[in-house]
Amino acid sequence: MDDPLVIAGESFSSRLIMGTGGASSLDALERALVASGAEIATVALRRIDPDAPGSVLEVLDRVGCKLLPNTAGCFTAKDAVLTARAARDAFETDWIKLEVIGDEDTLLPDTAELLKAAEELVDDGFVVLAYTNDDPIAAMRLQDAGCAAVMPLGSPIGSGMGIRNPYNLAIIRERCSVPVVLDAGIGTASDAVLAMELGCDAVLLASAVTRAHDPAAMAEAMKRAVEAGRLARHAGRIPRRLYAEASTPFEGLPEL
Amino acid sequence: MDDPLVIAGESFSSRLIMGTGGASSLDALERALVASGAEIATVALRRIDPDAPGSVLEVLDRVGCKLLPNTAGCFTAKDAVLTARAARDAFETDWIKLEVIGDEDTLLPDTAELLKAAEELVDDGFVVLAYTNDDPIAAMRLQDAGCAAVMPLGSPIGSGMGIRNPYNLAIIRERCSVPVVLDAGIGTASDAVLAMELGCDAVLLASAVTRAHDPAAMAEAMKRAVEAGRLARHAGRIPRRLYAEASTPFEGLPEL
Amino acid sequence: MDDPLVIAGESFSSRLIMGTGGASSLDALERALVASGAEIATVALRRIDPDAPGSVLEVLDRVGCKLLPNTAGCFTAKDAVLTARAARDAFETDWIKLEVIGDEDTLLPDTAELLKAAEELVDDGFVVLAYTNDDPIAAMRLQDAGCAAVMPLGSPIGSGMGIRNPYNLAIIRERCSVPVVLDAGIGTASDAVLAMELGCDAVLLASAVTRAHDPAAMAEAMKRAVEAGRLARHAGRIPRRLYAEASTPFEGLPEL
Amino acid sequence: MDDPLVIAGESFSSRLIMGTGGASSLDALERALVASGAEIATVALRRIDPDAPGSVLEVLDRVGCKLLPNTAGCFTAKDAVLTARAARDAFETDWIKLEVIGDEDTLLPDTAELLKAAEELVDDGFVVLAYTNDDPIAAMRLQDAGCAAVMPLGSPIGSGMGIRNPYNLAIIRERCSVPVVLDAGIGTASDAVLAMELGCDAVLLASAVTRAHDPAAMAEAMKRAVEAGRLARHAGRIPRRLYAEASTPFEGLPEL
Amino acid sequence: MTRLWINGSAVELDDDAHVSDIVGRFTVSPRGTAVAVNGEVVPRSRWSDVSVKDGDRVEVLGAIGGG
Amino acid sequence: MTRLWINGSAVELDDDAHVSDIVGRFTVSPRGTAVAVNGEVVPRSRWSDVSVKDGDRVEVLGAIGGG
Amino acid sequence: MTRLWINGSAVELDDDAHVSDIVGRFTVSPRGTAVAVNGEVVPRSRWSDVSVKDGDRVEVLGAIGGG
Amino acid sequence: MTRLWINGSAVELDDDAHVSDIVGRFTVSPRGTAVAVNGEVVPRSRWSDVSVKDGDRVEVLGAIGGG
Repeated sequence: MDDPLVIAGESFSSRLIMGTGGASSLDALERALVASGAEIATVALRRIDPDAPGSVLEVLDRVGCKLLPNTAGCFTAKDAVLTARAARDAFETDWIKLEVIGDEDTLLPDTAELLKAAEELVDDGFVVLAYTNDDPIAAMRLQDAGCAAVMPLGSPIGSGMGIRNPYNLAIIRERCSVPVVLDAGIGTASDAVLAMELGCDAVLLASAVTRAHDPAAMAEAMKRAVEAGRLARHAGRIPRRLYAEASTPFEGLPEL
Repeated sequence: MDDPLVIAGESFSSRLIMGTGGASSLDALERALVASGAEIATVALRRIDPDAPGSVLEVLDRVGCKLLPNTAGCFTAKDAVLTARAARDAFETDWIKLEVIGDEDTLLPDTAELLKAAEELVDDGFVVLAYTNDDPIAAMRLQDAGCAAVMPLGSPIGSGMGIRNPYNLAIIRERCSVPVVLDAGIGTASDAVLAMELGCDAVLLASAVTRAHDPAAMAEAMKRAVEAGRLARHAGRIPRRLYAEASTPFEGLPEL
Repeated sequence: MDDPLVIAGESFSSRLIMGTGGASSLDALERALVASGAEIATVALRRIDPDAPGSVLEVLDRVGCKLLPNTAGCFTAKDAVLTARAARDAFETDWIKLEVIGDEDTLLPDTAELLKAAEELVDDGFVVLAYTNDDPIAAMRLQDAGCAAVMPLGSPIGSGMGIRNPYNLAIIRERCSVPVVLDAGIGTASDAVLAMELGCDAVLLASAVTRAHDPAAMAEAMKRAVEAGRLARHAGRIPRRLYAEASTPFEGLPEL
Repeated sequence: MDDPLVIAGESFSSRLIMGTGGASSLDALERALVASGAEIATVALRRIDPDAPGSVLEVLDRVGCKLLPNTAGCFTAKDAVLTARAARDAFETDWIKLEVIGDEDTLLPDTAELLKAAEELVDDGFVVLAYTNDDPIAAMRLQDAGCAAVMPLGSPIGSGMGIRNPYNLAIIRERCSVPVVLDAGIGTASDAVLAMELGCDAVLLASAVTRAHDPAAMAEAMKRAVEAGRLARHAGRIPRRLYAEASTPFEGLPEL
Repeated sequence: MTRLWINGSAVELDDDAHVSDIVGRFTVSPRGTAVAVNGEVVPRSRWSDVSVKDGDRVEVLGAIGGG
Repeated sequence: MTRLWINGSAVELDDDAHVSDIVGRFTVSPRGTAVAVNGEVVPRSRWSDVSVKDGDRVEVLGAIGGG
Repeated sequence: MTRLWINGSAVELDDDAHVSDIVGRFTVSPRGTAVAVNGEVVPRSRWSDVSVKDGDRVEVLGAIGGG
Repeated sequence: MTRLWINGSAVELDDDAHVSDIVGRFTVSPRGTAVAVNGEVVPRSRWSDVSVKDGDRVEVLGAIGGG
């Protein structure tokens, strides 16, 4: 099935986007990235540490992932915009995963600041993939602001709580025409499948893989999960019923 | 990863067992079976219809599935035992998916009759895979009776309700040492992943695939779902938290 | 609203039945019983302890509760029948809460033994209220055996897990004409309301009250919860919708 | 138990706030209000209809409810502020239930506009009770803006979907010190209990009562539900366990 | 004659009509009633003082059940 | 003539009919086929040996998709 | 002397002891009390009539909170 | 000497130091590196042109795993 993910005119065959935080080593990260089959991976900017052994960039180049810089850690539109500009210069890409958080404990987005930053970055030519909460109104406003993708959370970053409110995601799916990427909260493979079954175009996750006991195995699980969910969405599931519906017919039952 | 499913000493590389009821045609069934990668498929016995076009048996032989005859439609231990014996003669296999149902509307097992039939068939040399409800006590009694596998339901046959009580399945997994096969109730791929994440050794499903809008696509989804769930179970998921856990470190955050 | 609970021809205005295990003192138990408004309370038989201070029987007599002896701790039909007979002699009542458990860790019923015991006790003139799992088939068999009430669990005794499978309870409600009493698993007030909304005729609980931080307050909460759930069931709830339905009309909206 | 709800220095003994939309008649509304025991009820402003039979105001005066005017139907901060000022003049109260919605189909709040309106109205001396979504960041910003209460939704207005994301409500409860009122989405009594168990200070609902088959019965159910939930929250529930915890001791079990 | 809009409908009033005159056409009870003229609330205390003029958009609002 | 029931229908057969004759009316393939006479399975190996008699209830079963 | 088991403990009683004597050692109130001897319930009405003998297993049961 | 702040630490540099000199102290690879001076990004193409002065707050940023 030729069924590419298309964001801002670029096509990808994998619908799993990998975050790169939380890995125990660059080596573990590389093995997980390879197993995941991801074609896009996030990267962050921090004060450079001249003593850091190796570089996440070399890993990502080796694996062949497109870079998706983020603005993690920014609490205001101003900081996020500046970080995005630094990232554009550092990574030579207009793509930005825009994060503007409202609180250090929940890492939940501040959607008012997020919207401001999105508007400014879109004006400045960025391809904005906006990490947002699961509020359909916020998602619609971000789309209207010109974001290339909206990336609602399932639950707080790193919480592993999965998709707390599938109804909101279903509404976002119905209301948005840009790609919807489930970003944050995935804990295990069934969460990723559910995201895709709800109609998300892709899944972005980090901790669920990088902090699993066996990151490469979980990465492979996630790869298949995303594929399974995409296929299942399009295969058209059976309806739910309270009572049974026989799979073996009663007709022709012998009188033994 | 070499991680075979072993039932009664026989090894299988696929952990998806296909039911064959509900398909719109033998052709549709065959395509779904191929896409599923299943190595075991169920088959039922009914009064022979000389005018039936083609035979499910030819399909299963062509696909190369091991036959797992069932006793669907039996309401008593006596009927189920007799049906099992007829199936052994017809299909030249000691394997039997034992079903004894208590009610035509729910198709839920009558566990008291089921246990009686299981005891008699085990005595008679059958390899009994018992379709049961999600009651841990019933599962333990069936294991004690010598069943080769216990096959608890997630929800009623054909209901598509998924796994209504994951806690009971978790208890069954902890309490049983024979293979646990989730049988009945699967509606979509995420249900199958969840079953495997809960520790089931395999998943048996029919309607979810055969009655999907696109059975072959759903079969492929289920194949990957079962693999994803198995991998995820063994990869060791991250814990659930109410609050966030940053995947991008705050350390080194610049003062912009 | 005159809406009595009727079991075996006897009427009760309260639909909350109290278990009496788990209390920190007889005094705490008495205050909780009074606050609960319960008219029926369970009692167990154990080897008499001549040094025990006070007696649960005096408490129950003072509060004015009808006694419902149980057969807790019995693993076989034989033991349960004998215990029931001893209870009839000790408490001068034909009523028995019949428990036959299959396992010490889950305290889940062994429904095959339970059914045997129920048949024998009904024959012997007992009014049998059978503690069972949430299997609709088992509930129907117990009703057919002449039980005066079926008492399915929500989740294991003392687990506080609430109602793990509301679908099974809904099916039991539709399939049984005898009173259905939710017995076991209640953790907090919302669980009790849900039980009643699902159509249960009454709720039996112990640990949720006796082991709460403030048993009397929780008892009062449960009293109101059971009333609320009963009222809500009969008031006819609004349907669930994915989208909104305005409660304030848009008509007449000014142009400000 | 003396446990008043205090908003902006005013005390109320009832923790159920009634919306007044959706009733089939003023008479039905009055009976429901009386049964609910509510001391606060919402009211809206629309173009006056000189032919309207009777007035909701007379009903509310008769029942003795404090008026809580709303700004339902406003899509911008500007409209909401103007509506609030009109309401203050019409109803001689500074209290306002502030609604600024983002979309006619979901009636979900536009939190950016909401925050703007809240800031302006607080400056203007209003006692602002802000209807918001379940986003903890938005709730915190509204509190910081000086709102007297934050009123997160459980699910969309009139949807009857209950509390879709109890985790967000738990976080809002932990993060906000102003009263938290669950507003919107309640479908039946168990939803209201759950809201209170999660720590909400009160529940505001309309359709669940006014559109129930028997509004007065549902109103009484809600009254008890809110009381039950409040009591249960403070009574301190037992923990949840996967396995059982005997309520009848095994000690002293006879050898029969 | 003054031609203006009341609750979205074109209406003609005598010259020198005041807000209070308009309210009087709808209701006798000031409680529960609010008036906005051209997007500004006219407080009840000023209804008798404020006159309306050609082209004014007047909204006369009353209480309904809602929320 | 032998009058018996095959799969619930009344049938007349020549005297001395055997189970194998009945199976032959339905299918040429023994695989996937089972026979019960009066509630007892007749193994395939004995189809040629076992004759049927008046009033017998014969069930001839074949494979269908199910389960 | 009669040697028997009461509630799992070995006890010696005078010859010709009756169930009622045993119950009397534990409680004065018959209500809430039940007795089983060798796995059979002895109804309260017969406590004074039934004597115990060597090796009997007697269970004297009382009410506790439970369930 | 120029006294300024680099990544939050006080540093002394020779007069006439340029951004490119500072970057060179941390890394040889421009890819993955970004520089902001006093809250404005200095594009890589201008590192050699832009000199720093007393009191400047310079941030030299590099790629880390995250997100």
